[in-house]
This record gives sequence, C-alpha cells and structure tokens, in this order.
Amino acid sequence: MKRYFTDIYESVSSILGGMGITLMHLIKARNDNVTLQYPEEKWPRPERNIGFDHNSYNVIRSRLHVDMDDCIGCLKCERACPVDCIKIVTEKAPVRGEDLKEIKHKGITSNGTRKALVVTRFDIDMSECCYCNLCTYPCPEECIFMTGGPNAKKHPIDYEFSEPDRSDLIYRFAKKGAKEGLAEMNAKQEAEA
Amino acid sequence: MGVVHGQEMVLNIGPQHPATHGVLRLQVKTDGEVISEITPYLGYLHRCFEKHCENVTYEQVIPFTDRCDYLASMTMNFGYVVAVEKLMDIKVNDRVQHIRVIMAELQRIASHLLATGVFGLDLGAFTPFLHMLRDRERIIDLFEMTCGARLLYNYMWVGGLSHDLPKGFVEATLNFLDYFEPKIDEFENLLGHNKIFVERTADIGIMPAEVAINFGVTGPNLRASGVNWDLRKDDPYSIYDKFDFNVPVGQGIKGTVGDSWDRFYVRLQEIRESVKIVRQAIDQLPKDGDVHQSMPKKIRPPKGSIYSRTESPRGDLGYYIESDGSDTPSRLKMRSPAFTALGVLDEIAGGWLMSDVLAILGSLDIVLGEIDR
Amino acid sequence: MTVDYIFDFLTGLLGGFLGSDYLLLASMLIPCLAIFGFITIYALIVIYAELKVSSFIQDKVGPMGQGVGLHAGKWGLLQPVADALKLLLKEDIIPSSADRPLFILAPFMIFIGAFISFVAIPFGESIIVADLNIGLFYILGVGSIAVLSLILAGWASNNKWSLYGGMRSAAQIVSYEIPAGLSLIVVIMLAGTLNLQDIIKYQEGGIFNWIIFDNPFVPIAFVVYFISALAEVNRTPFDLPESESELVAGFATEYSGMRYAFFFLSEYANMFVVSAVAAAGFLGGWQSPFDGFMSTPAWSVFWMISKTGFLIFVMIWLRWTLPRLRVDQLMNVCWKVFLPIALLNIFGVAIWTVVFNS
Amino acid sequence: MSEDIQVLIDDVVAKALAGDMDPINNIEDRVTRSKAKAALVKAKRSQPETEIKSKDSEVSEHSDVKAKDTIEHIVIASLTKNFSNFLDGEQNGEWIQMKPENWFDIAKHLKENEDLYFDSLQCNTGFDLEGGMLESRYNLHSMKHLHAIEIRIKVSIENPNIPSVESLWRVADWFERETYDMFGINFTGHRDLRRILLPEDWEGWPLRKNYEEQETYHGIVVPKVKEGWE
Repeated sequence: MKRYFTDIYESVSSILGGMGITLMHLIKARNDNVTLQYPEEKWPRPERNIGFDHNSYNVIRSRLHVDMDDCIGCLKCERACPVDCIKIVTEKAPVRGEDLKEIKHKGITSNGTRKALVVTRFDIDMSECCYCNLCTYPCPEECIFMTGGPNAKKHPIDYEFSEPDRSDLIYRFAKKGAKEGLAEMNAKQEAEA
Repeated sequence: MGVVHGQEMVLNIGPQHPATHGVLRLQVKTDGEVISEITPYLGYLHRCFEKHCENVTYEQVIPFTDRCDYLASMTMNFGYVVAVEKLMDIKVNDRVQHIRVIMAELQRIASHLLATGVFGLDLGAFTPFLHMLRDRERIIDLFEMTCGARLLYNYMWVGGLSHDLPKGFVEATLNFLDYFEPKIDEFENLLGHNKIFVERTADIGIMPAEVAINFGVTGPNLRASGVNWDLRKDDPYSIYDKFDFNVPVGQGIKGTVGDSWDRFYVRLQEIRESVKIVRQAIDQLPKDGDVHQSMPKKIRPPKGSIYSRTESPRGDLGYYIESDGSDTPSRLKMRSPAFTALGVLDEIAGGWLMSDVLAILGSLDIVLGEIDR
Repeated sequence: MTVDYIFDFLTGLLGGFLGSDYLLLASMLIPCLAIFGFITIYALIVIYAELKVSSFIQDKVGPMGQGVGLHAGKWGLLQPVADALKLLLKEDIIPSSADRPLFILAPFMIFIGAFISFVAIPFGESIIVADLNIGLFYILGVGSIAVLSLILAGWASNNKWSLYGGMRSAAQIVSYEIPAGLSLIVVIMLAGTLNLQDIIKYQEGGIFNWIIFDNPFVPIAFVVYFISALAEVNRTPFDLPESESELVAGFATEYSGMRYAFFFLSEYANMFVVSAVAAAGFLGGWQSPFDGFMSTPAWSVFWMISKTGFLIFVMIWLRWTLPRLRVDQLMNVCWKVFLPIALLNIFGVAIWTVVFNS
Repeated sequence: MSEDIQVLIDDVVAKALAGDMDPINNIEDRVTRSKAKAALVKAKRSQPETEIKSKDSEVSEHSDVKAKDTIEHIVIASLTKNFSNFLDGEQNGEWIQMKPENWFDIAKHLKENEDLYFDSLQCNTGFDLEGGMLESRYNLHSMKHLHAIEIRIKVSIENPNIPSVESLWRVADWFERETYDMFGINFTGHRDLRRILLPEDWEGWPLRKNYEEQETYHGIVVPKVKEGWE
C-alpha cells in the first residue's frame, strides 16, 4: 500500500519536474539551439589552417581539386586512394621541362620541378570519393587538395556540389585535347624525323 | 478456466522499422503482445569490410574502419592504429597520445549521447533525444575544427595523426565542457528519473553477469550487469593509466542489477567520467611534439599476428591482424562489440512484451554498421 | 436552436423563391460547413502551435522562412498549409490485400465522430449549434465512435502493425472512458444537469464559482478527467495505438494522403472536444473569470477558445516531455489508480455537498 | 650522396636502434630524413628476430607478454594431464596449435578448470593458410585470472570439420556462423549453422584466398569492373 502511494507521488513529482525543465526550454527557446537556416545562413567554416603551409591550407573536406599546371603525373594519389576513384593516364613529354603551348602544358611546376610526363587523363569520380584525404598527403607538388586548400582564393570553399546526373560528378582535370594534341605533335615529329 | 493459448504469429520487425537502429530484421514469434522467440537476421548492411582490407594497404584500411561504427569513428580508428602500432612496435610521442585520448573520449561522449537519446526515443521521449543531439552537434563541431570532417574522420594514422590540433581547440573544448556538464544533470532529471521511463526500463531485460560474460557482451552493457571490466583500466592501452577516472558499474538503483535502466545509467555516468578524462588530458597536453613524428614511410609490419583490444563506446573492440610482411594485411578481423551485444537479445528479451523487446534492443546500443561490417 | 434561427432567417429572406424543404436542408448544412471550416482552421493553427512548441522545447527553431515563396513564409507560418497541401496532393494508396470498403470507410468514420461532437459544444450563451439537454452525455457517447473506426482501420489494412494498433486503441479507449465518465459525474452532481449550457450557467459569477474551485475533491476529478481524455485522444504518453517506434504508425501504417489527413485532423479535433468539455465542465466554459466584466458574446467565444487552447497547449507540452507507457502499465494506471480515485472522488464530493453546501 | 650525410644517417640510425627516435625525426631535410628512416628499417630487419622479441617484452611494461609466455606452458601442462595427442606440430610459445579431434573436450576443460578458467571467448577468426589448409583461431580470455591465450586449429580444405564450442561459450554461436559464412569451416554440433552476413543462397566462401565472385545473383549481373569511366 505504501508502495502504491509512493509510486503515485513519484510519478506526479517526476512528471512535474520534467515539465518544468521543458517549460524552461520553451521560455528560453533560443538560448541553446544550434539550428541554422541553411540556404541563408551557412556553417561557420572551420577557422583553421593546417598542412604544408599554415597560412594557406584548410582542413575542410568538400571536393578534390587538382592544379594541372603543377601535376607531374607521379600517380601517388592514385595509389593512395582506397576506393580507386582517381584515374590518371600519362604520356611521355617530347622534351622534359618545356612548355607545350599547343596543349597548354606547362613544363615546370611552381615548386620548380621539371615535368617529364604529360598528363592526358586525370579523372576523379567524386561520387565514389570517401573524403578520407589520403590522396592529398603523398603529393610531392601539393597540387591535389580538397577545395579550400592552397588556392583557396581561386577555389572558394563551397559545400554544394550536387549534380542532377551521377556522371556529372566525374571531374576531368586534364587539359582538354591533351591526348590528341600530343599524338599530333608526336606524329609531326616523326614525320620530320 | 484454463489459460487460453492463441495461435502464434510470426512478425518481421524490420528491416525497415523505426526502432531497429539501421537495417536489422528481427523475426519474432508473438502471442498477442508477448514475444516468445527472436531471431535476428543480419547482413543488410554488409560491405565486405574484411575482404576490402585484404586488398588495400594498411593506411587505406583506416577510412574503412571509420565506416564500421559510424557513430564512434574516432575510437574505431584508435583501435586499429593501436593494433598496427603494436604489430610494428612503434612508439608515438606524448602529444599524439594525449590528442588521441581527447578525441576518443569526446567521441565516447558523443556516442553515448546518441545511445541514451535514441534509447529515450525508442520509449517515445522525443525531447531528450534532440537535446542530446544538440550537444553531440557541438562535439562534432570540435571534430570538424580539428580534421575537417564531421562524421568519418580518418584522423588517427599509424604512428601519428593526420593533423595537429588547431589553434583555439583547447579553449573551445574547455568551453564546451563547462557548458556541457550541467546539461548531464538535466538529461538525468528529464529522462532518467522520469517515473514513466523508470517503469519502462527498470527490471526489464535483466542480463545477469554470467550470461553477459558467456555471451561475450562487453562495454557499458557488461558493466551494467555489475562486472567491473573496462579495458582502459584492466588492460590499459595508449596512456589511459595516467588518468584518474572511475568505472561506473550497474548497481540496480531503480530495479535489479543489469536491467535496461542500469545500462542507460552506466552510459550517463560514463559521460561524466569521459568529461573528467578530457579535462585531465587537456591539462597534461604537452605543448610540443610533431604529430607526424613516428609515422613510418611505408607500413610493412613484420610477419606475425596480433589480437589487440581497445575500449570503444560499445565495448571491447578487437582487431585481429595477420601480417605476411607485405603492405596489405593478409587477414584483418574486427571483433565488433555490438555484434556480440545483439547476440544476447534472444536470451534476455524472449518472453517480454513487444514494447519491452524494442526497449531492450535500444538499451543494448547496437550500431548496424559495425555488426554487419 | 441554431438550425431554427437559420431556418427562420432564410424563410424571411428567400421564403418566396424556394420551398421550405430546400431551406431546411440549407439551414442544416450551413452550421455543418461552419463547423467544418472551424475545424480546418483550428487544425492548421494547432499544427503550427505543435510544431513551434515542440521545437522550442527541443531547442530548435521549428519551421522558419524569410517570406512567402521561400520555405514556409515568415516564421514558418505557411508550414501547416504546406503540410495540408502535401497531404492533399499525395497519391492515395490502397493496399491490394486490404479490405477495400472498410479501409475507405474508417477515416471518414473517425472524422464523423469528432465532427458531430462539435455540435454540442457551447461557445457562448446562444452560440451553439444544438443546445441538447443531454449535451455532456452526447459528447461522451459520440466520442466513442473513434474506437470503432480505429479498429476498422487496423483490421481493414490487413497489416500486422495496424492490427496491433487497432487492438491496443480498442482496449485503451474503452478503458479510459470509465474514469473520464466518472470524473464528469462529479460535475453533473454539482450542477445537477447534463446540459452543457446549464452546467456553464451554474458556474456564473467569476473565477471562484467555477466548479474546479467548488471543493477540494474537484481538482482531483479534473486531473483524472484530463489524463483520461489524453488517453482517449491517443496523445503521448498514451499514444500506444500509433507508437511510432514500436508499431511503425499503428493503425495508420497503410494510410496515406487524404485518408491519413483525416486521421490527423480528427486527432486534433478530438483534442479540441475533450479540452472543451473540460473547460465547460470545470473551468466555467464561456464565462468570464471576472464576474460580469468582459462577458459580451464576442468575449465569451474568446474565453471558451482560450480556456480550451490552454488545455490543448498543456497536452502538447506533455507530449514533448514524457515517454510512452507500456500497454499493461496503461491498463494498470486506468484500473488500479484512476478508477478508485474517481470513485472515491464521487463519494467525497457527495459527502462534501451534503455537509457543507446544503 | 655526400659523405657527411652518410655519416649523419649512420649516426641517427645507430641512435634509433638504441631506442631514441628523436634525432631521426629532427632531421630538417625531408629527403635525408626518409633516407635515414629507410636505413633504419633495413637495419632493423637485419637484426636477428630474437632480439626484436626481447624488445617486445621490454616495450609492454605490463607483464602481459611474460604472463603470456607462461600461460601457454601452464595450459599445455594442464591439458597434457587430461588429454593426449592434442597438439598439432611444433609449438612456438605465442599460440597453441591443436588438432580438431577432441577440441570440444579441451575447450570444456579450459573453461571449467579453476586454474585456467577461460570464461570469455574474445574472438574467433578464420584464416586461409593457402595450400589447402584452413585455420580457426580462438582468442580466449579469463575475466577472473586476467590471462589470455590464442588457440589455432588447422583443418584441410576438403574436410573442414571442427567441433563447435557454441554450447560452452554462447558468443561462439555467431562467431562460428560468421567463420562458416566466410570460410566454409563446418562446425560440427552447432545448433544452427547458417550463413549470417551473406544471403542464404550466396555461392562460395568469400574470405578464402581463391574466392571468385559469382557471375550473376538472382539474375542480376555482379558488377566487377567500374562503370562510367568510358
């Protein structure tokens, strides 16, 4: 019998206590909330820079980007990728370390490395990418990075990379016409020889 | 008048059901509301984790471990790197160890918040769940600040970390802890001591200690059964022996030792202990030390095998790694704590009412990503 | 009676053009449409209130927007409209193995139960559709139609979850009718009538003449009635028939679109009915709390709606605070706690009335 | 490579072998550092294996390794008293290699003997040794005495039968089902040996090294090459 009344007492008191807590939240509704009105407000971007150069590299992981002018075609990122979403094809450049104007190929990277290869295909399938960041670390030229990386000014941080079609998520970074242009050049050279 | 026996009905709870925490299918035999037998069917989320691991290098395994227990990715990373470091005999410096402990404990808080919140949600209490998600959000913000990712971090690497702590992280974490500590009491009052909640969970789904050990149940579920077993204390890995914290054990305050309420309460207490550990780790955090210092250029562990256990929020997380000396593991088996926790469901939940079965399932805190791998 | 007034008015206006049969039909339809309109508008408001109250309790902001055309309007004011439109435009699916006629019938039946209860709810001295002399009894009676339709919905869906929901709701609503009725007997004893208007008129003369303040037993009766009413309208902590984490959506699992909207609508309509009965029976109905002050017909509507609204707010507040009971605990609470208390209350009130009021 | 760099590398490698990794990590030049690390790895490999092992026991200060060394002997000694001919080939001190025949009785002894009392089965791993052998590995642990051992049982791929220990450690129920699912090791005496993670009608044993995916599953072609790359 005592149990019966303590149960009733406990129910009433704990329910009223709970209602008190929720009422406090109701009154101070905006105190603790973390909601953002998404398209108008956006997440404050993480304000930190890490990596190679502390002032220019951001941790944010939103999309991979490649600076083709710096890429030497070493395939390190392709090998590092755990889901095989990077595909690179390279061909030997006619002359090492020289610009090829026809296919907009730059011979020397911004780090001063002389390129021996022309990258004719550099595809990243972002629909498969798992955003693990493993590809950005081995890169000797620091040319593959998540946007917001070394060239944050050129490629502002953005979250919305949605596409209506899956195949639009395959990003092709190689210079357009590089393969054909190179073949043409080689053919020309052969003809001259 | 004798007892009326109705015809038994077979009912499929799941794979799509709001209370199965993922895609789990429970085939239950019911007689009215009473459930007599539960047969779990797994595999709806099977992603061939172990087969994958045999085909990728050791560092490439880490993103996959993230995806196993997606609610506690940091501790999954932690367990894996501890295993590989033991296998390769790498010692990492103190700063890395401290950062790892901070991250793992923050992750434990986040995971327990979700576990207790979802447990409340299974019983129909929506508000505590969203309050807990709100605070988990703040922890995730801290992780995003550190490594740029919010859910799947790939933060701990063999021999180090992917990034050092950012500027302002320590202050942000301390701010969060100051804000968060009073909130734990609020959760406790709002949900834990609510009479309806107590009635729904106390004395429900009692798991005696022998059953728990025999079924290989670990972590908070085992501790709720009154067994003082925590790998952070009993088999300290990393630098957990440096910290002062208690191991909360189920005491049967509202009912019997090992009931659903105890499992809930042990998690809530563990949140408090984790807060203590994070504070200590931040106090002792060494100022200098390169987080990439001990990272091997190429991860090729010597031939041999290792079984290494760490304490994930869900229990003993074991990695069995067999290395053949090449840069890919020859066999990598993850002994996932939720897998064994789900195995005990039939034993402790058979014979209860349908609502109780789902409450017990919620109290076990399973993550299907880890069960199905 | 309202229908008579309208009939007289219409005869005076159009008597020369139309036969009296048409006018009678019209004068019956007009209050129906008025009630229907009232329910719709009220439901939109309460859905909005529920969204906002729950959001604030949960530290969210709820539906928000920057203006019409973007999201849900200023402060999300258009959200309930959007919800209603979505439900209207959704595909109406009837499972192939469902019992088709019953499946179609169930949502209408539940709505009819809620709808005809409104007939006897007084909003003012003469603002009532039908001033029945057994108004209270009538509302309790037609409120029970909901049970039938929930069982129908559960059975006709041919789904195990729906069946569970239907069976649970049958047991629950039938059980909770008893403590609810017994607590209302206290009101009937004090007022000496079943007519809601007369009960309200009995409470004339300011806040202290309300039945809830009549004697110390009545507040207990009020609490018992309110909680039982909560169970009757299937709100948390008594939402077992549709408990979403156990039974997916209970009896409404297979319903979609407009049919689901009818269940939704009648849940809110029922909330209004039970709150209105509580307000009329215990809180003085449309009477102003200040004797004679602010008691014009317009004010009386205001008082009735605000008293009901407060009770609805408490229902929403409770919903977002409490977890759900289990099915056997639900029965325990009903038969072992509320029923004895309600019975004792009747004795207590009777003795009190004999000793102090006579 | 200039000579002083070579001297520097030799120096830091010597220090690193002595246990001090700092000098190697403090090398400013990336190239030199990596060269030094490569030299270190080379040097470590050339060291005799026993030395690494002794270092192991130094590293883990908790007497785990030491206890482990002895526990294997205790277990073998305890088992030899009751069973004969259960060991399979040479023992190396890290694990116990057993024959499958009376594994159930041995397991029962391990679990119920007061001195051993392995009340918890931590993990069961299947392993494909290649060359027609499969292995089932059990990591046992005692909650009471806090010791752990690893037991390995080798069976041939044609006749992969191992007695089930599911009735001793109930956790083995699902572990063994998983091992069966992935390796096709048949645990005799298991109540309910079904596939657990894969569908009932899946073909083959995926974690065997010679596994090949089936061509179609329920009429759906199993994709093996990535599509959408032109």
